[in-house]
Amino acid sequence: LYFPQRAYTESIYVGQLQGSQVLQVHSMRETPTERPYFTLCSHRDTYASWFHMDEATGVLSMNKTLEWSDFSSIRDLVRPVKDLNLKVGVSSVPMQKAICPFLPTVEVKLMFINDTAPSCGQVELKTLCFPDKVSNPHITENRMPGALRQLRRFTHMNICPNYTISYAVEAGTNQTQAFCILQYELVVTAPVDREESEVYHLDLVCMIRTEEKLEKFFSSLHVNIYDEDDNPPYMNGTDTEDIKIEFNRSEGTVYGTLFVYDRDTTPVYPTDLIQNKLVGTLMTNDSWIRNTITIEHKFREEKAIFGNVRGTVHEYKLKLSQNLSVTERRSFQLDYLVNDTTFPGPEGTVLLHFNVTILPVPIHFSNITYFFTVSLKATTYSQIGSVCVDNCLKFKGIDVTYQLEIADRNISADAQSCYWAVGLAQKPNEKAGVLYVNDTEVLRRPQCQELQYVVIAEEQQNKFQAMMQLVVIFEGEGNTVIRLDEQRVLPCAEKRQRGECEASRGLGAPTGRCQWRQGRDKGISKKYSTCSPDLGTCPDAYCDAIESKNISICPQDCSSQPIIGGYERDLYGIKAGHGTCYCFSGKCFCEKDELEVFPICDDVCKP
Amino acid sequence: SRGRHSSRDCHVEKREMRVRDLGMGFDSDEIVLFKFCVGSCQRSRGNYDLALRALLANGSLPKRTARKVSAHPCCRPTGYEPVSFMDATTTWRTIKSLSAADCECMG
Amino acid sequence: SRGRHSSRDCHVEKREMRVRDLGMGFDSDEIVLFKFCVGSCQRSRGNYDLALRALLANGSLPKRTARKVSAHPCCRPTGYEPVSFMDATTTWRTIKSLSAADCECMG
Amino acid sequence: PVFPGTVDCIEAVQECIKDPECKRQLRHLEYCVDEEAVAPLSLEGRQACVDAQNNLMHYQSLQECKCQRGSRMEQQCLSIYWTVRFPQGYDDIETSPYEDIELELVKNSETSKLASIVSVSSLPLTDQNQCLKAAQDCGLYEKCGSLRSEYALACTKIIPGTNHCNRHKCHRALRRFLERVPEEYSFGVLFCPCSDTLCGERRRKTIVPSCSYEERDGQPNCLNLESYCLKDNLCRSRLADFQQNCQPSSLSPSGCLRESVAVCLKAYAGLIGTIMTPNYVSNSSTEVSQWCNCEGSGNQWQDCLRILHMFNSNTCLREDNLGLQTKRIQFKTFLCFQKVVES
Repeated sequence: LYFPQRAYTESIYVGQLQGSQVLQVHSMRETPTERPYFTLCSHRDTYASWFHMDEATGVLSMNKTLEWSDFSSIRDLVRPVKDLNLKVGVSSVPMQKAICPFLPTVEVKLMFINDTAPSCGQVELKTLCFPDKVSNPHITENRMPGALRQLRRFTHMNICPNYTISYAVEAGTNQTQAFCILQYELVVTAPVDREESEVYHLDLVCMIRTEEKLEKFFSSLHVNIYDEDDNPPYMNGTDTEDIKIEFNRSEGTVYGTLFVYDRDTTPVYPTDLIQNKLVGTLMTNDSWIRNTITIEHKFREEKAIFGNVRGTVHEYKLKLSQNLSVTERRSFQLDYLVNDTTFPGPEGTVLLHFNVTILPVPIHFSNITYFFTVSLKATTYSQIGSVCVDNCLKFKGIDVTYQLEIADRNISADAQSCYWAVGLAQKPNEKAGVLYVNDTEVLRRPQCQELQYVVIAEEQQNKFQAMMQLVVIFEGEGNTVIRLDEQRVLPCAEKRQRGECEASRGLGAPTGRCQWRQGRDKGISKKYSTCSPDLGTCPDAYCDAIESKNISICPQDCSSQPIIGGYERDLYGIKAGHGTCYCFSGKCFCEKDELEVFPICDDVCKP
Repeated sequence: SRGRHSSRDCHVEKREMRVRDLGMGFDSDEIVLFKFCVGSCQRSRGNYDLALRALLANGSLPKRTARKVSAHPCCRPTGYEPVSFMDATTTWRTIKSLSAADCECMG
Repeated sequence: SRGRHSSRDCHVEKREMRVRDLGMGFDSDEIVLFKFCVGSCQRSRGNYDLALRALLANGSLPKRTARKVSAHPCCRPTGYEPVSFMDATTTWRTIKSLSAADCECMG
Repeated sequence: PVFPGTVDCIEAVQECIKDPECKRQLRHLEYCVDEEAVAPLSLEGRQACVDAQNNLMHYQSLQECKCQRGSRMEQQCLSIYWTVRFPQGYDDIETSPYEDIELELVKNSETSKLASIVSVSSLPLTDQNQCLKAAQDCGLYEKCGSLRSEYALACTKIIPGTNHCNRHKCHRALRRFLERVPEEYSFGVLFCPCSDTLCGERRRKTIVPSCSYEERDGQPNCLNLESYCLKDNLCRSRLADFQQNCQPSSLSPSGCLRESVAVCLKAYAGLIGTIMTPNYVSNSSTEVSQWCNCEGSGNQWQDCLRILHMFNSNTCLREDNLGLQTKRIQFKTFLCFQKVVES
């Protein structure tokens, strides 16, 4: 049994006679033998006792005549209309009130009007036919025929006793004649299929024959059709997807998509509801596959493709549940059985096929030797270049680390000390290694100005290694020429003007000199003015492997301290700034560099 | 530090300022109530200040140094308040520690 | 209060001063080492100071008020040291909290 | 303390526990609430709770006690209010636990001294963007400016190591702003009328949607959203308050069952900073809605649409009702009128 309506509303007046009918509650049958027994469940409120519920017909009637004092006895806001909220329960067996909390119930909201019913002359005729607000009923598809609504307004039937009121229903153009009117009740005459139409738009016609004439009034009614799982899942077009896995081997990556369609709806609420849930099973006993691969399932509601009736589109993707080794090489077909658990028929399943090819990834340098040239003026932490095995930028889930070693181990200790000149740094999860100037002192010695290294790339999971020769040549005028006082290397970011910036030797400056970037914008801009060791890498809104070694190299990218002035920041550094941005050991300012504010009369000129 | 007098010697004053005029490059027509500290802190001075005044008066300090000397405690905020507003692109912005919550003679 | 930079921004400097020249009326020819704080505290400024600078720059503050406003933290002693000496009548004298023990940007 | 004539639930409980029988039944209901929060009650357990509730029927002050929005003891008061009505489903959520807003508004008008609040800024104000003007007025009234900064900071601050805000702190700060700042200002920034999209965007972003309700992975189903709300006493109370005070009515000129629109606007504002935080849907209309949709509602599609339509097709929340600014004088007059009637 189910109620074809969420709630019932009706207005009642002072003077409503004892025994008079107020409204009729209906319940739809799920099986031919069912019979509804109705009961009034609201014993909480004092006014509940004013009403009587007919167990068999569901007709709510008055136990007493409503008096003026009844209206004032209701504790509610000071208003001309007070709401009386009742609850009606239904059961397929006769019952007592006590089990009400365990029954399906429907709300009955009666608007008790602090006045007597309008006289026949005063009343608006249409209100004899229809209430002000017409709520829309619902029936479940494929169910028994039956009455779902009483069209007469019991509380208004005696206002004009000499008038005769009758009803008719006109179905919408393309909809079957599933509905008719029998003794003032709207009846569904045959099971309906939601997948054909989710809602029936009925035009109710009410005819009132007065002493002089016949009046007609119209009201539209939308009967919503509730869904049940009466459709199996199906595929449209291909049930096979070819998948190639190569460089992207990280856990969580998804590949390919197969679509499964279902004309039924799939409710997402309440979350534990199992209606129309598709459950999938990997059709393999291969433990490697079961440990490595899962199928990701998502679904969404669609209307257009199902003839403007809500249905469900399911998406299935192949997903890695762990990182794949670079050596893994494998081809297989993976079948996945999708089962509509609540569909009664045998055809409630579809089989998906994923043709999977996994290619190995070589860890390899295509060139034997790589050459880098660096100015002798370069200061410590200047970036020389980056080293990376083939295709490394495409890698995901492949962790390769890089190491720098002296090519010829047998050279003298003195010669070995030259090799302090160059270092290699790599941030976790970064794909390349970055070469940088590690020590400028040794570069004063001519024999240290061409260095041969070996770069070893090691893939962490299987410890595969690849090697390449690296030659770093330092050229140009050395630091010996620069005046002693200029030898000191300072953080470029401290400089606030072009002149002092370009005149200083900055930490991490490949040319030895800091570089000035002049901003042009008025407000807060990504192109703020600033002094940088290398405008190619700083500021670039990324705190790279070298910059993160020392906050003084590029605080514009790496500082996490509060910034004073107008700025924008993502996680670190200064994404945008106002005027000139400059920093002192990580604390940064962004401000316009106008002339100093008019001289504040500071301490010297105190009386 | 020296005894504190948060009175005429050092107190909070308020000024309406358009965000645009705060000089920080934010493009917003909103107005904020900027609270700042005003006070000479003369009453909070100590022996140190008297000696320092004498030193400054005898002109033996170079001007560059003299300009960087505070000859009395300074009236400064003891705490700050953030100010939030929407800029011209209706993005919420917050300037931390902008306005003075309270003032005191410091140092 | 604001982060402190006891460096170029604010540090201790020393000057030999004759007690007589301290300007406190002591009659003594002894010489003391007077330690005082020097620094612009520019690096310790915050948003408050930027806004204050803008307010001062737009000239909307009366001069009398503007003069009593510190537009940056001030470099002041964090602690003091007393100084003792014998005056011309060979009486021991002590001036409390005369010299700066250490300096910091305050406020 | 709630308005004279209405019993506060906290006082009602103190009265109840002086009566051993009342105390026993009330403790039983509290036990029922705690048990239900852990796992659904058994049939027998639920029946015992129904009996306990019935036995408390004749303790009138318990049945009719109310709470005061934004008061220090609000949470405890609401907990009592809903405990007395347990088990759920026995009382719909259209009766508000809060004392009637109309009375509260009048009481507030005394404390907020409406006439003196609007301080005119000495700076030349942009004339057409009413929401900017409301923000400027707020900025000039210290309490409004600081509480506005407080919620903006709470709602825009990203939790270190994550890429999202702390929604709980954001909600708490939003509620503090709405409960402590006089409505003259808070309604000013919330319901300012707009004639262009820039103003509309400012109005939409006033409650920091990116943190106060938006989700990165799309909208939840409205039924789900409402179910979370009903499990939270505060949200449930503010929703009940909204449903009671924003009942649409085609018969009344304002489109609202309650004569005064301000009553509905206050109840609407009461939802801001809860799980069901409503907001404007775009910068070009005053249409408001919830951050949810009815996809995947199955057979509860109508119930889901009902939740949505409470906001996006509610005649009580119509164009001119939300454009409070134009009604500002009327809003103030309404309140001043109340005061004249009082004195």
